[in-house]
Amino acid sequence: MSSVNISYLAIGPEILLTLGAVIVLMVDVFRKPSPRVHAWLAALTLVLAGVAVGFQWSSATADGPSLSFAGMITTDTFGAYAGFVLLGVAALGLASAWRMIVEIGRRGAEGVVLVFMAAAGFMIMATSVNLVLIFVGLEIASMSLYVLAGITRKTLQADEAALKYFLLGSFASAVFIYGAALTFAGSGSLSVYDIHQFFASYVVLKQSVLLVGMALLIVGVAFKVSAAPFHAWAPDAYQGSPAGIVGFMVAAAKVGAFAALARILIYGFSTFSHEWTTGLSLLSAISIVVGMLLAVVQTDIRRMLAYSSVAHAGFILSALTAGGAGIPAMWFYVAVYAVQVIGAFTVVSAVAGPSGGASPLSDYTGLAERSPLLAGSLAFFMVAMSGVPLTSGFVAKFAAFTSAWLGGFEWLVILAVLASVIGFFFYLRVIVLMYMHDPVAVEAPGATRGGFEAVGAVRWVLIITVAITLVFGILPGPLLDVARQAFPF
Amino acid sequence: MTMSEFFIRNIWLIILLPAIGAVVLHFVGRRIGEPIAGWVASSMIGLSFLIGLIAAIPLFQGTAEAHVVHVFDWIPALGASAELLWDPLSALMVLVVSGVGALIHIYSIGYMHGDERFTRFFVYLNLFATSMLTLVLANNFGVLFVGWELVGLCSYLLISFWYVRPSAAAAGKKAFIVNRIGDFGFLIGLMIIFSTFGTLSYTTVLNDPGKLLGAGAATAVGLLLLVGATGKSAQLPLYVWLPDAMEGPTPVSALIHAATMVTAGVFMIARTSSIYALSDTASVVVATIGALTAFYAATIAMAQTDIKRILAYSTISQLGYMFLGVGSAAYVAGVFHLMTHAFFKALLFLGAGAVIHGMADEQDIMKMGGLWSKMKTTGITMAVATLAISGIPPFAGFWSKDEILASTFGRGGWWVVLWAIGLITAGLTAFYMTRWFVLTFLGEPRWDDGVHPHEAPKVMTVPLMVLAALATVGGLINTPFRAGLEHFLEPSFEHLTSGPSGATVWLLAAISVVVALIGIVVAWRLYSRRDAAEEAWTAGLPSLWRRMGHAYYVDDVYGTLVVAPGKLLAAWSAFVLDKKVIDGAVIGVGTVVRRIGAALRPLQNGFVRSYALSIAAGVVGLVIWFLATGGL
Amino acid sequence: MTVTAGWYMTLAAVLFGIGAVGILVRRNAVVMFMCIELMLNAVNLTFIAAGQELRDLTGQLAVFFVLVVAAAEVVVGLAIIVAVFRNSETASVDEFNELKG
Amino acid sequence: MDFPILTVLILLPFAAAVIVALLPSRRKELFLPVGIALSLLPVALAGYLFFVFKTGEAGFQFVENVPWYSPWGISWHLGVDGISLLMIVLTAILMPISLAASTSISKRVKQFVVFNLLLEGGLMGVFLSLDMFMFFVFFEVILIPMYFIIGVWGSERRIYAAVKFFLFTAFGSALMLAGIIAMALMYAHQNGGMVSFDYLGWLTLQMPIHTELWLFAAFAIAFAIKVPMFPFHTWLPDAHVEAPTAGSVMLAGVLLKMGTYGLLRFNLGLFPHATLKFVPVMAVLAVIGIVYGAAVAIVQPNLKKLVAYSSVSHLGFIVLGIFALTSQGLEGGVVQMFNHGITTGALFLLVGMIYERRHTKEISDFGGIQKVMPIFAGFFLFTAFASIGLPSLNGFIGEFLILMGSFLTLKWYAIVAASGVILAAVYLLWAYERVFTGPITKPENEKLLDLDAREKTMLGVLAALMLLMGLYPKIALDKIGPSTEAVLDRIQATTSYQVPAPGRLADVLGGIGGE
Repeated sequence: MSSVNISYLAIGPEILLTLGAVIVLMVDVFRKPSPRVHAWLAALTLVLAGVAVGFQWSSATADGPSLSFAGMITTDTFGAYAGFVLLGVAALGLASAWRMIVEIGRRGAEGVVLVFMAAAGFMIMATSVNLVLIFVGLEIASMSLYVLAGITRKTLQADEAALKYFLLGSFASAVFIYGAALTFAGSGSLSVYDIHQFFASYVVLKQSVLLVGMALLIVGVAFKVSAAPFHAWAPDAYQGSPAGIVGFMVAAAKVGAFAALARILIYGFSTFSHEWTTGLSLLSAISIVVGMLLAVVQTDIRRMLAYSSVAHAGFILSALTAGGAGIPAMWFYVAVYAVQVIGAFTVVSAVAGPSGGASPLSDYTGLAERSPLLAGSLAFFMVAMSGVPLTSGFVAKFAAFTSAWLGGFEWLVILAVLASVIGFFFYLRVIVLMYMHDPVAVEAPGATRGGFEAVGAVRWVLIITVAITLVFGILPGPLLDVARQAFPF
Repeated sequence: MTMSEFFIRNIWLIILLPAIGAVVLHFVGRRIGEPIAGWVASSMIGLSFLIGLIAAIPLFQGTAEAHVVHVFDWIPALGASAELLWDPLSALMVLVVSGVGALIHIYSIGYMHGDERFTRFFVYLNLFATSMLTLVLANNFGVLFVGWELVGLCSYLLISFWYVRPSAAAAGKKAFIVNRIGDFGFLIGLMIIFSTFGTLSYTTVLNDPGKLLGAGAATAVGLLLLVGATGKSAQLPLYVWLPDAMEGPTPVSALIHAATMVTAGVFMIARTSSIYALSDTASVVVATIGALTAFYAATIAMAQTDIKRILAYSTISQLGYMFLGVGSAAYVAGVFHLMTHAFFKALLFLGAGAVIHGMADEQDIMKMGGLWSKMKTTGITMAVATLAISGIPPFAGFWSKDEILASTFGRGGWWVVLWAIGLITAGLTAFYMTRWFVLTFLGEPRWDDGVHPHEAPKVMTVPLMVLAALATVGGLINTPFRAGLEHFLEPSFEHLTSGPSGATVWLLAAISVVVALIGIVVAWRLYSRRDAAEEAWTAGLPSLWRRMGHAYYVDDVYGTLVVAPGKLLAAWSAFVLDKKVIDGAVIGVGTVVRRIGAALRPLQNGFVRSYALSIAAGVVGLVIWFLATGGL
Repeated sequence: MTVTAGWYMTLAAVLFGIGAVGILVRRNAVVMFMCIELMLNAVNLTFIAAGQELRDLTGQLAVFFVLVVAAAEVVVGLAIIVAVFRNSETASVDEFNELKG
Repeated sequence: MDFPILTVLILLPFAAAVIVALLPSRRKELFLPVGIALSLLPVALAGYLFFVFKTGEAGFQFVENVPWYSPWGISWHLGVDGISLLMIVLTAILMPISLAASTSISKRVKQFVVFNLLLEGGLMGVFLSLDMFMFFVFFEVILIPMYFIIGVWGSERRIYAAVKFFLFTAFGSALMLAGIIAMALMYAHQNGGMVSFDYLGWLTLQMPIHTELWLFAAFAIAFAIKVPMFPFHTWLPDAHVEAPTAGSVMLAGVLLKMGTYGLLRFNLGLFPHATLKFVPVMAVLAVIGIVYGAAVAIVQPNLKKLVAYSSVSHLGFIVLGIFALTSQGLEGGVVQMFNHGITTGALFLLVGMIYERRHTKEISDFGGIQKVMPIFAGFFLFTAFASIGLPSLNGFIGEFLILMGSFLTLKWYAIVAASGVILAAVYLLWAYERVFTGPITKPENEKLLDLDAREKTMLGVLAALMLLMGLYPKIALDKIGPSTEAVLDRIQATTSYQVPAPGRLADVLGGIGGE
C-alpha cells in the first residue's frame, strides 16, 4: 500500500464546492439575505472551483496523471474534463432553476447546496480510482438528487418522484457496492488500477466472482445513467421533480456515472474487455430501442424527454463498446447532451412553471406565436437531440457510431441509425405543435403557470445553450480535441 | 455565285422565313390585325416557295448534285446535328408544301375573316409550314423527328383551334396521342438505327445501309418506321384521328390533312427507300397496309353524309394508294401521287370550305344540292377535282394512280392481289366522289330555311382556280410518254422498280379508266334523280350500310378494348395499388412502431416493486450473459 | 470441518438475495428500506470475509465507509418517507402510482 | 489562393438568410423583396461560374480544400464539374423565381424567406461537396427548412405531408450514414489508420464485392427515396400537394435531383462493380417508375398531384439513363435533371398561379379557362409540351439521349420506357383539355384575371430556357460530356465492363461539325 500522500489540488474542486455549500447554508441561516446574495456566492464558488479544475488539467497535461490519498484519487485530464463539464452543468442548472429556488423562498439556499453537493459527489466518482470511494461519491450525489427531486414538497407528484427515486436508487447503490465487494473478493483489490494485476495470483474463488462483480458494478452505474432495463425510475422521477432542476439531474448523473463506468471497465476490467463490450452493446441496444419506442407514445413532454434520455444513454454506451477508443466520443456526447437537455428542460420549466407538475405536450400548441425565443430554442434542441447536422447532436451521434463500428458492433450502429429515425418522429412532433398549429385559446392552460416568459436567467441559459449546441455542431474541433486529451490511458 | 447556289447554301432560309412570320405575328399580330397579318404570313411562305423554286433550278437542269447544309451542332452525342439535305425529293416536297401551303394561307384570309383569333390562326399556319419544311429538308433522323413531332403539335393546335367546342378539343388531343402511338414505334426504329450506325445522319445511314444493317434488323427498322408512318399518314390501324380532325377549320383540313402533313409518312418511307430495299417483308407489309386502308376507307367514305368526312376518308384511302406505291418500290409513283393528291385534295377541301362558307356552316350533303347555279366557280373547280380523284384522264389523278397500280401489277404474285384491291378501290372512289359532287351541287336544293348560298370572295376562289389548273395539268409532268418526274427524282432513289411497259401499261390504264367510269355512272344514276333517297337502294343492305356509316364502329371498339381498360388499370394502380398497398405499407410501419410503444407502456405501471423487478431481471440477465461468455 | 471464507460469502449472498427479494415483494416503504439495509450488511459481511481471507485490511476498512453511507441513507431516506407520509397519510408505496406509462 | 467562388456560392445564401432575419420585424413589406434581391446574387455568381467553367475538362474545377477537423479527415472540400455545374445553375435560377412566386404568403413572411435561403445554401453545399461528411451534412440539413416550408406554409394536410417527407428521407439517409462511416473506417484501415471522408480519396478504395454490394445498397436506398424511385415515391405526391408553390418548385426542381445526382456521383463513382450487379434492379425500378408514374398521373383528380406523379415518371427516365452506363444515357440523365427542374418548376408555378386565383387544385373545378386566361393557357401548353418531350423544347433532349443511350445496353427496358412518351401526352393533354378547353362551366371561373407582369416575367424566363435548351443544348452538353465520360472511363478501368459501341462519344459519327 503506497504511502498516503495528501494532494489538495486533487480534491480542490470538491473542497471548494462543499465549502461554498456550507457558506451559503450558514449565510442563509443567520442572515436571511435576498436570493441575489446566494446567486453571487454560488457564482463565486463555481468560478473558484473552475479555476481549481483548470489547475488540475494543466498539471495533468504537464506531468501526466498523478495518484494521491493512498492511490485512491487520481488527478488526470479524464477527471478534470468531468470536473469542467460538471461545473458547467451546475452553473447552467442553477441558472435555469433559479426561478424555482427563488419561488420556494426559505429553502432556496438548499437548492444551491444540494446542487453543489451533487456536483461534488459526481466529481469524486470521476476522479476516484477506488471502488469504495466511487461508491461514496455516488451516494453523496444520489442523496442530493433524491432531496432535490422532492425539494418543493408541494405536490404529491414530487413526493412520489422522490420516494421512487430514493428506494430504487439505494437499491441500485447496494447492488453496486456488492459488486465492489465481490470484485474485492475476486481480485483482492478495490483500486481499479490493481484489479487486473491481482487476480492472477490471489484468486479466492473462481474468476466468475469477478465477472459477477463486474456485472453488478455495471448495473449500479447503468442505473444512474438510466440505461434500460434499469431506467424505469427515470420517467417518473423526471416528471415528478420540479421542472427547473430536472435538466441538472439528468445531465450531472450522466457525466459522473459514465466517468466512473469508463474508468472501472477500461482500467479495471481490461482483461474482460470482450465480455463487457458485448454486455454494453446489449444494454445500449435495449436502451436505444426501449427509449425511442416509449418516447413515441408519451403525451407529457417531460416523460418524453426522460425516455429520450434513456435512448441517449444507449447511444453513449454504444460509444463505449469500442473500449478506450470510444472515450472521446463518450466525452463529447456527454458534454453536448448535458447542454442540450438542460436547455430543453429550461424551456419546459418556463412553460410549465418552474416547480409545476405536469407539462402536457398540448401546452406547446402554437408556442411559436406566443414566445418565439422559447419555441425557437426548444425546436433547436429537438433538432439537435434528433441528430440533425450542424448541431452538436449530430457530431456526437456520428462520433459514437464511428466508435461502435470501430469496436466491431456494426449491427448496433445500424440498429441505432434506424432507431434514430423513430426519434425524429417524436422530436419533430414538438416542433409541429409549436410551429404548425395555431395557438389554442388565448387562455392557454400553460399561460397561467409558466407565462411563457423567457425572463432573466432563463433567457441567458437558452442563449448560451443554443450557442454551444450550434457552435460545436459547426466547429466540433476544439471540444473534440479536449475530449481526446481527456483520455490519459 | 449565282442566286441558286446562294440559296442552296443557305437553304435553311426556307425554314426560317415562316418561323419569323410565326414569331412576329405571335408578338405583334394582335396590333397588326386582320387582314394584314394574314398577308404577312402568306408572303412569308410565298417567299419560301420562291426560294425553293430558285434553288431547285439547278436540279431541274440536272446540273447540281444533292447538297448537304450543316447549320449547327444539335445533339453531338447522337450524331444529330442540324443538317439539311437539298436533293430532288426534298426540293419537290418543299415546292408542294410551300406552294399549296401558300395558296391555302391566302384562302384562309378569306375563310377566317371575322374570327376573333384571326392572327393566332396564321401564327399556327406559319408554324406548321416551318415544321413541315423542317421535316422534308432534314438530312438527319433527329431533325426529321423534330419536324415530325412539330407538325403533330401544329395539327393539335389547329384541330382544336375552336377550343370552346369540346369536340374540337377532344379531336386535337386524339390526333396528337394517336400520332404519339405511332411515334413510339418510330422512336424504337431510330434506336435501332442509332445503335447500328452510331449516328442519325442520313449521309451515313441511308447510303448503302446494307453494310451494317442485317436483313432482320432492316425488316425491324422498316416495320417500326412504318408504325410511325401509319400514325402520321392515318393508315390502318391508326387512322382513327383523321376523321375527327375535321373539327378544325377547313383550310386546316386542306393544309394538314390532305396536302401536306399526312403525306409525311409516305415521304419518310420514300426517303428511307434504301432501308426498305433491304427487306421485302417490310415493303410487302407497307404495300398491303396501303391497299387494305385504301379499300377500307373508301367503303366508309361511300356511306358518309358530312361533306368533309367524306373527303377525310377519301384522303385516308388515297394515302393508302401512296403506301401501295412506295411499298411496291415505285417511289416515284408514290411521290407523284402524293403531289397530284396534294393538288386535288386541297382543292376539294377548299371547295368544301367554300360551300360550307356559303351554306352558313351547313356540312350535311343531304341538306345541300343544286348549288351549281349559286356557286359557279366552286362548282366547276369541284367537278375538275372529282374527275381528277376518280382517275379520269387527262386529269392529274389518273396518271399517278395508274402508275402506282401498274407498277404494283408488274411485280406479279401477291402484288397482283394488291393491284386488284387497288382497282376495286378506284371504282369505289369514283362512286363516292360522284355521290359527293352530285348530292352537293346537282339535283333539287334541300337547304334548311334561311340559308342563302352565295359564292365565296375572290381571295378564296382564286386559290381554287389555281389548284384546279394544277389538278388538271399537274399529271402531265410524269406520263408514260415523258417520265419527267422519273428522271428528276432518279438521284434520290436507288433500286427503283420500273413498272411494266408497252401494251400492258395501256391495258391496265384502260381497265382502271373503265372501272372508274363504272363507278361514276352508277353513282350518277343513283343520286342524280330528283329525290336522292339513299334509303331506296341501300334498303337491301341496311346493316352493312349502317356499319359503313359508322366507320364500322372502330372508335367504339378501340374505346372498349383499349381506352376503357387502360383507364381502369390506371385508376386501380392510383387508388388501390398506390394508396392502399404501397402507401398503406408505409403508414403501416408507423402504426406498428406506435403499437409496440403502446404495448410497452403498461410495463411502466408506476409500482416501485415492478421497477425493482426489472432491475433485478437486468442484473440476473447480465450476470448470466457474463458467466456464459466469460469462459464458464 | 472448518468454516472457510466461502461459507461466509455464500451466507452474504443469501442475505443479499433475501434483501433483494424483500424489495420486490414488500409494499411498506420502511420495510423496503430495511431490506436495503440488509443488503448493505450482506455487502459488509462479504468485505470482511474477503479481507480476512486475503489478509488485507482494506476489506474491513471498506466496511466503515459502507456503514457511514448506510447511516446517511437512513437519514435522507427516513426524511423523505416522513415528508411523504405527512402529505398522503400512507407509507405503502403502491399508493404512489400517479406517475406511470 | 484565388477568389473562393464556390465557398461564396454556399455561404452567400446563408448570409442572405441572416440579413433577412435581422431586418426589423415591423417592416413586413421588406422581407420578400430583399430576399429576392439577395437571391439574385447567386444567380449572377452561378452564371459567371457557368461561363468561366472550362469546357472540355473532365475533372473538378475551382477546387477548394481546407481541413475542417483533420483528426477525422473531414475537410471543406469543394469542386465543380460538368455534372454539378448545371445543378448549381438550376438551384440559383429557381430560388428567386420561387420566392417571387410567394407574394401570396402572408403568415410569418420573414421566416419563410429565411428558410428558403437556408434551403438554397444547403443545396449548393450538396452539389459542391467533395467530402462525404460535408455532403451528408448538407444532404441532411436541407430537410429542416423544407420541413418547415411544407409544414408551416402548406395547405390543409401539410403536417402529415411534412412529417412523412421528413421521416421518409431521414430513413434513407440513416442507412447512408452507416455506409459513410463504414467507408471512412475502411479508408483508415487501408491507409495506415488515417481516417478520411474525401470523395477523391475513397475512389482508391479496394473492397470485396459483397461489401461493395452492401454499401451500394445503403447509398442507393437513400438516393432512391430522394429521387423518388418506385416504390419509395409515396411521400412525393403528399409533399407536393400540400407544399406552398415555392416549396413545390424547389422540391421538384432541385431536391429530387439530389437523389439522381447522388446515384450518379457516388454509387457509380464509388461502387463500379456493385453498379454492374445492380443495373437490372435499378433499371426495372426506373422503368416501372416511368410507366407507373405516368399511368397514375392520368387519373389524378388534383392538378398538382398529377404534376407530382409526372415527376416520378420523368425521374425514372433519368435513373434509367444513368444506369444504362453509356455516354448518351449519362449525358441525357444529367441534362434531363436540369430540364426537368426548369419544366416541372414552371408547371408548379402555373398550378400555384391558378390556385391563388381560384383556391382549388381540383381539375373538375375548372374548364374553359383558356377563354378568360389566354396567356396563362399559352404558357401552360408550352410548358406541358416541353414536359411531354416535344422536340425543339428542352424535355426532348434528355429523353431522346436517354432512350438512345439505354437502348444500347438495356434494349427491352428502353423499349418499355419509350411508351412513357405516349402516356406523358395522355395525362398532360387530357388535363389541359379538362382545365382549359370547352365552355366555361363554373361561374367562379368567368372573372379570373390573366397573368400580371410579375408572373409573365417569371414564366417568360423559364420558357426562354426551355426553348434555348431545346434548340441549342450543346452549350450544356459540351460541359457535361467530359465529366460523364470520365465516369464511364473509371468504370471501364476498374471493371471488365466495356461500353458497347456507339455508347461512347468517340464512337459517334458525324456528330461534330457535320461532314
